[in-house]
Amino acid sequence: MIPLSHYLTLGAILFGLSIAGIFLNRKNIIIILMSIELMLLAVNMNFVAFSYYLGDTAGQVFVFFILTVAAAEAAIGLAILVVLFRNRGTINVADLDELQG
Amino acid sequence: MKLIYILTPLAPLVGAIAAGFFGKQLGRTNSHRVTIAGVAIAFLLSVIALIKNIGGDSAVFNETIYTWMVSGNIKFEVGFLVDRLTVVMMTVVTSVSLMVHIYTIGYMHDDPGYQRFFSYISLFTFAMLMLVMANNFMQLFFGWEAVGLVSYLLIGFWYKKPTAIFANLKAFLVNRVGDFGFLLGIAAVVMYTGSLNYYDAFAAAPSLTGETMEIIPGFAWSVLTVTCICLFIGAMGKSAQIPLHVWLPDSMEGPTPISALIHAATMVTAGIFMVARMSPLFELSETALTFVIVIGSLTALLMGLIGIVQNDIKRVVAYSTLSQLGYMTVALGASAYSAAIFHLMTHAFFKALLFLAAGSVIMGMHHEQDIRKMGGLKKYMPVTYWTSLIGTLALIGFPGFSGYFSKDAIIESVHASEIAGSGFAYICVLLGVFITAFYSFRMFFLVFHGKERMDQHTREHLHESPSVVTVPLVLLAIPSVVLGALTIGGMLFGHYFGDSIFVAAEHDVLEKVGEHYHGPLSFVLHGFKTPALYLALAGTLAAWFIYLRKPELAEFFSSRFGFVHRLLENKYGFDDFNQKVFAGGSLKLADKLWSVGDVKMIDGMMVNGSANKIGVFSALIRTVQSGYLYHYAFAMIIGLLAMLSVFIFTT
Amino acid sequence: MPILSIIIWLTILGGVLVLFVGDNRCRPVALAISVVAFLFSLPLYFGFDKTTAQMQFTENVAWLPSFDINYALGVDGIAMPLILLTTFINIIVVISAWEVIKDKPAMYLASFLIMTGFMVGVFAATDAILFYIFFEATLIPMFLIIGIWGGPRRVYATIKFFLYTFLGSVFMLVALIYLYSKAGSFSIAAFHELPIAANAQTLIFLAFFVAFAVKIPMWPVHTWLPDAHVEAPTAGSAVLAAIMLKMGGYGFLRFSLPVVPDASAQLAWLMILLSLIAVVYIGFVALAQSDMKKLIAYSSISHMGFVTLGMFIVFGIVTNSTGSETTSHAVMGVEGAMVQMISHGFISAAMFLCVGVVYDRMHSRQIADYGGVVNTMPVFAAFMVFFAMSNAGLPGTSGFVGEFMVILASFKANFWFAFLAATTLILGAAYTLWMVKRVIFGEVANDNVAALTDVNRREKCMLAILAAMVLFFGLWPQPLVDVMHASIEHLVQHVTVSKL
Amino acid sequence: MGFQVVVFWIFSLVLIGAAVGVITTRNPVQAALWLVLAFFNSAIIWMLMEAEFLAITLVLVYVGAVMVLFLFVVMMLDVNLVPQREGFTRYLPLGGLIAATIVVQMIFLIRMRWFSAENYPAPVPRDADYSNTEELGLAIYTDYLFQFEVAAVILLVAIIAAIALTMRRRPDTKYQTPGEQVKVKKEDRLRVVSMDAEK
Amino acid sequence: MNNIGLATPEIFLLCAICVILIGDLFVSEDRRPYAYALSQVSLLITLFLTWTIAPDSGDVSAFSGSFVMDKMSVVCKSWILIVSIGVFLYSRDYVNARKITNGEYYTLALSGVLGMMIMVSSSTMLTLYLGLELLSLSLYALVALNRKDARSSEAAMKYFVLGALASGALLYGISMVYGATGSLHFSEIAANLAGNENSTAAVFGLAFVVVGIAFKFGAAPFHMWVPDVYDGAPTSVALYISAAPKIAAFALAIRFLVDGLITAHSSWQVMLIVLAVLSLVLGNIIAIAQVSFKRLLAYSTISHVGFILMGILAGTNEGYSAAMFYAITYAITSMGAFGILLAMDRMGVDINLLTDLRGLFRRSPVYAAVMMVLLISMTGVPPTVGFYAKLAVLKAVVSVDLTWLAIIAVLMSVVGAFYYLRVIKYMFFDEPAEPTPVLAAFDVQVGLTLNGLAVVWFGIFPGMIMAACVAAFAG
Repeated sequence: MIPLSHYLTLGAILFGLSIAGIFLNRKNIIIILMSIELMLLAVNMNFVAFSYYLGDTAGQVFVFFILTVAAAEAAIGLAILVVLFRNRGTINVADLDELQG
Repeated sequence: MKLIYILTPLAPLVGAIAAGFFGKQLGRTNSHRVTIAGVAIAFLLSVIALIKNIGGDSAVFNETIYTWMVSGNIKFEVGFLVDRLTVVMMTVVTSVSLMVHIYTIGYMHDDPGYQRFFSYISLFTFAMLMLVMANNFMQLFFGWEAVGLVSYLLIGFWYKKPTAIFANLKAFLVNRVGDFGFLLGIAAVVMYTGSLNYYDAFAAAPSLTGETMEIIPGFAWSVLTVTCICLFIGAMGKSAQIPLHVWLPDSMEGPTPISALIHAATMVTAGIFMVARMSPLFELSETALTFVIVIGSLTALLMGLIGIVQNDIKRVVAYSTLSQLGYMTVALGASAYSAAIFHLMTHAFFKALLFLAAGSVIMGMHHEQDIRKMGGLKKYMPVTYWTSLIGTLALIGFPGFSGYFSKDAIIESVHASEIAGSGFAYICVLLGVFITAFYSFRMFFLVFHGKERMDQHTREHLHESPSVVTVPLVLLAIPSVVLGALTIGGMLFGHYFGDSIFVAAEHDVLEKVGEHYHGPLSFVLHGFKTPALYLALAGTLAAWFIYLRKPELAEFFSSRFGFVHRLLENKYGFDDFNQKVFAGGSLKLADKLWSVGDVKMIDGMMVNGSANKIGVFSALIRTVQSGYLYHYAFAMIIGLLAMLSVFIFTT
Repeated sequence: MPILSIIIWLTILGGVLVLFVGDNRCRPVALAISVVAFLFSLPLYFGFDKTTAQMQFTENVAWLPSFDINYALGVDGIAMPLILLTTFINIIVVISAWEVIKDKPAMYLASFLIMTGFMVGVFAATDAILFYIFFEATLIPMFLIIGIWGGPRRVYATIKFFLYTFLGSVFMLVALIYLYSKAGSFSIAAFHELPIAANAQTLIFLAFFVAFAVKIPMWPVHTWLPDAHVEAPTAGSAVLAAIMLKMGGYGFLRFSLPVVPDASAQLAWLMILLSLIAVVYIGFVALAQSDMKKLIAYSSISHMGFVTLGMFIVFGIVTNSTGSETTSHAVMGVEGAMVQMISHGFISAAMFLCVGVVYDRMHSRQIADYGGVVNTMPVFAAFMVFFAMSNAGLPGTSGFVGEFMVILASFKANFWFAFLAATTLILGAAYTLWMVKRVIFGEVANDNVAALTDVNRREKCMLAILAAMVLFFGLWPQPLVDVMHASIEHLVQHVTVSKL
Repeated sequence: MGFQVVVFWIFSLVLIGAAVGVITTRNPVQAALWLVLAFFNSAIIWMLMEAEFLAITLVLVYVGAVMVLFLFVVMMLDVNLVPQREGFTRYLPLGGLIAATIVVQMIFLIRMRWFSAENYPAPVPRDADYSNTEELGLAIYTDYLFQFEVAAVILLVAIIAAIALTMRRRPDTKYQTPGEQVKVKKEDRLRVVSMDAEK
Repeated sequence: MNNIGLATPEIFLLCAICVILIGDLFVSEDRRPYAYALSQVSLLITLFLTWTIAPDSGDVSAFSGSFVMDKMSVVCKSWILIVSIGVFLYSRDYVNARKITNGEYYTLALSGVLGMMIMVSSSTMLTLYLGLELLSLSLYALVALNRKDARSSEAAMKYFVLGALASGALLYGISMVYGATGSLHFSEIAANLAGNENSTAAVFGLAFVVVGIAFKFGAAPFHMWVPDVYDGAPTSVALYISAAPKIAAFALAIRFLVDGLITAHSSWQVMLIVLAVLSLVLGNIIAIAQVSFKRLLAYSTISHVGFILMGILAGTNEGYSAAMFYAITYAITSMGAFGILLAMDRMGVDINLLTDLRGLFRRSPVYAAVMMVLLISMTGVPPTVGFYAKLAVLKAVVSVDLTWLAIIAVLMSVVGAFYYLRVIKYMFFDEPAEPTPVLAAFDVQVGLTLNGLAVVWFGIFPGMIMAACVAAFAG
């Protein structure tokens, strides 16, 4: 049988990869958005695992809502991306430096 | 009696206020009337007090007028102590002052500051009376400073004259140096005796003889010595003793010779009076007495020497004043307080006489003060000439003149004194006699005899001064001649001062001198057996020979002994030294402290420095906010890492 | 009748009223308010019970129960004279601004009135937070007064002023809160009775020290003062010197000494050292000034050195004394400090107003631009010389009294304290009279001086009132010392008892 | 049981690989596809934990909708797909170290006794007729009704926001409004001006 | 399912949002003051409803315990609504001038308010998360709403990415807390942890939760979005973000840390100390170098967050109420400061640089005076409310023997005083570039004046707010 900690470790690794993706990526915002999705996946993994091992539906319900929110978030994020691209003609992360100091 | 004593100082004060604040409304004549009336009242009251005192009713008046302040256990009061010492001083002060007032009418006749001047001199009289009549240290200090203030105002009376306003600042500051010591002395008295009142403090003083204090760690100093020396520093300032004498010659910048007179005849004697008043303290410390006698003898000798090379008529008189003050101080140091007061009194009159005479000469010469441009004035100004001669003879101690008695008493006292330093002092005062005679007659001859060196215009207008000038001269000449003979018996040897001056038995030199005293005449005769008289005559002859017979000799000496001459002309370099080291040094130090300490260190480095540092730091860490998303995210991740680490470490 | 509240709120609300009255009619209104406020403060003196050290005219209203803060007012012999001084100077200030301030006079006068209310509050508060509130609140009007009506470098000066004093006072705030956490009350009286451990005392002392040392100001945290004084308008300088500095001295008396007596005793050497540096060092620095206001500002610092000296020699005196004089001389030191504060209030205000008088005419504060003013302004010159003399501590003027007492008392603590303190006799005279010499005396220096007109009635009246006060307290300080005696004696006895 | 372990290991390794792919690939389209792969894998892992409904939702919602949206945007924006990654390698050591430290700390904490099998024993497998969907549905519409409504509002906000941000009415676009055209009168279009004759 | 009535204010607000949204379709393009009016009316009604249904005593919950109405939530909601009314008032003309699509603007803004209300009333982690997301998503959209402005969209992008990262971290924390305690309800979490000695290791989710909270507050080092967003977002949105969400963030922190994880107090106290000190130092010091007023306010916000955190980390009821007081009064103050910036706005030209404030005193003394009062309040000088806020926090911190922290805080507020004074300097001591007075609508003038007066009034009588704050945490 697979112990809980395996799932949690898997979640932790995914989480770590996603944050690495966010701050190591210097070029493309879309990939950053994807990293965020990956992070939520890691969290979901945790919730599902806990839900399973605790025998409690609450965790799964939480995942359900996270999925909903994630979809909404993706929509808004991409909308902002589109607006940004229209204004700037680029989605290069390194070009977003007009606001600083 | 109380009313009399209150009125005495108040009368001149009222005059001063009237002339000072309402001078414009009163007009010139009324102003001088008011002030003279005030001083005249004071004079009359003083005389009444004097007569009462001499006339057997020697009950000491010692009462508080009002309580100035009470703080802690210490009462600060304003009150009068009138004893025999006081009445003498009161009389001297008011009489000289009255003369000055009268004389001023003539001397300042055309001055626009006429009322102001009367106000000042009346105020001075008030302050001086407060000083001498005080029964406590605080009031003494008040009068002390108040006369300083008036002297400041008087020296700078002609405020447009750069030298005058330089001199008055100098006078005030040098006096302040003295006051500095004086105040510390007062503080010592108050703190160790617990009272500001003379009698209480004197009563407590003997118990302090054994007490010591450590000013420099490891060295125990007698409290009384410290106290007395501190007090004497005050006297040095006011009575112009070396090295605090430097203000006095400069103070001649005031309207001559009125303010000079005040400085010479009355105010400067405050220090002498004060030490005499403090005799119960000084008597307890031989060290302090030695200090006093050494300072006094140095002043007496060195200042007289400078008088030889001065060419300004006022300055010669001024240096003679310094020298005479030295004599008085020597007397104090020798515990001959009565002799000091006695000399103070006689000196007040004959020096006033000399100053007024000098003033008369100056007026006649159209405000020319250089004696090299005078000569042969005898025939133009006979009254002035004869009164001057009397004054000069009194000054050099010609037998029979008042100065003779007082000076000789001092010399004898010093001779009899066994205090450390008295031997040195004796030599100094003897030499001083010769020098005094020399410079006094040098001036006298140069002014009144010999060739007429003034220009044509001046000569044509030369005439005797008006009677407001000459009358005081004559009036002053009388006591200059007779006062000494009349009062020596009572004052010196008749225990006139009684309890107001305390002399320890082992110091009582006047007692010793008095053993040989058998009346003024024998005192005069006795003078022929002492070197002093011959030295005085020698000085006179030398002056006559050098300045009248062979004027070229003067040239010869001054070129032959150029070094000495220069030294004397530079007044031993005191002025230069002060100017360079104290004035210049202070300014330089001030400038450094300000520009380096305040501006650079505190403001530059600490205040603005830290502000700038923060600003620089701010601009620097501002760049952390680079605008790059990944940097922001990175910061957050670091934060997350920190939070995790905190968690791990705290659990 | 809640006299203290009436004074405080009369001036504050009066200030607001002046703001609404408008620029044209603000002057008489402001004068009326300040006079009424002064009249209201007179009962404090005449109804004062001199025999007790207790707080009098007390008021106590629960203000913020959730903070344990009370609106508690009261005066003792230490606070009362300062309140009178404040309301008195306020009148002078209003007079001084009469025709001089042309830009937004209503706001100017309102600032002063409001500030007066705050300053009275500082001296009247018996609740620590209330004290702090008033203490800090005074910064704002002064900040604006310097910043809006000040000279060319006003911005630097006013920000420096604000930050300096703010920096000091925040430490005090922490100390007050700490004391509250131990005493469970913000009442100052409770702080006085609170036993505190040695280390905590030291820290609290330092916190108070920073606050009050900046305010008073002591070397080396004094550099805001010359700048602020120089740039402030005349009345601003006057109030700053006359009253605001006193808040520091008052703070030492009200907080540092009684709340942490052991730390005060332990660190008295530091305070004395800094005080003497203030007297000597600052005396020299004043000598180097070429700007009249700066010179007077430095002289203020130097004179304030006597205030702190007088307060902190208490411990030295007590160790050196025996028997009945144990507290007596210490009391004299503290009373000297108090007298010095009051007297300096008159003299420094007068000095600044004098400079203001010529500044209004010449628009220069440089000593070098003047010379021979006496020729064209004889009455003014008389005042100036008089105030200069009192600044130099001439007996007969109030400037002498405090210094005299402090020097006397400090002799008991240590000869050298008295020695160094007494140098002010020389230095004070040197810088003041040297300035007088260069400004007042001499030939008319230039055409500008030649064109000067003498003081007008308003200025004459203002200076004469101050001169009368200076002279009065110089000739008879007893009424002043009388009222503070009981309180100070109580204070000295309190601080000589260890709290450990 | 052995089978489950094998499945877990295989799919979780692929999942990690896919995740690495997402963050390292140069091409956003490829990244999206890697992400799709990651989602599929995790769906299967969730199946292991009897979360069937969520597994299906993940695929439907994410792969079916969100990822398509991503790809759509990528295509629409037509961004220059020549990404240079010099920055990546330059900051990789430090960044990687930090990320690794966090992961190590997390795993350290996860591996502590608290999350061990004693505290979290493996649950008994459910019956075959257990409906994960039904249970979730019951929960969502009873206990989590409030949250469900809030989630709806969130979606509403997302819709409004997306439209408000991206919908463009180009000012230069010309529309015909037949109603206006019909209403037009001669006076609106034609103005008759009377002029003086030319001289 | 019972007690649905408890959520009446939220339900009403949601209905109002829908009405505004739909009404938008039927109103002509040019001017739509109705959206503004409706929003204000609905906020007022919501406020009224909040007060009417507020329980007299004790906590009342609804929706299976996922929604709670306690004293704290009533106070927080009231102030969120009051502040929002002011925010809407101040931003009206700005929004109109820029033709930022009106209906959507108000819909999104109201959604954000709804999100905040849900946050403060939530008693489970799930509700809290959803409320937070509702707020955040509205804010992301609002920041980007000025579509033609590149700076806005850049700010929105940064805000979005970092916000998503933060909520990811928060979610991870939630999952761990859930796993460790087996419940999403704060009360159960607390009960579960209290009876479980060695469960501390299990709540390492705490670290992640703190990250989420810190981000929402804008505490350093999770503050990096704050200046860029304040700077880039339309001023009206910056105003919005700076005011009410601080109260919501406070509620977020209290719900998680106090209601849920109080047993881990010793851990999160240290974390918050780190955050508070960093926020105080960085916020105040970097603010000095700013030339943009909005950025300056952003950094000042960061420093004030440090103070709010100090109150929370004290871990006592006194501290919580102090922090609450701070958050509320800061919201009022900050609102006014931005309000004046908005009032100075002239037909679409943003007022942003400090130099734009030059000579405001000569132009419009009242605004300058109000602004000065607000800045003085931020500095913490009496008699303004900012002083009491600081006093309360410092008191709380000192009473738990963290005096050194108080000293750092006051030192930093001295640094802070410098840049506030600089603003006052520009307004009062400098001459204006253009002498024209500031023209704002009458109601805005009244609002701003009241705002300034409130800061003084509550400075003299802070008891009114303070009593409510104390009561919220009493017993």
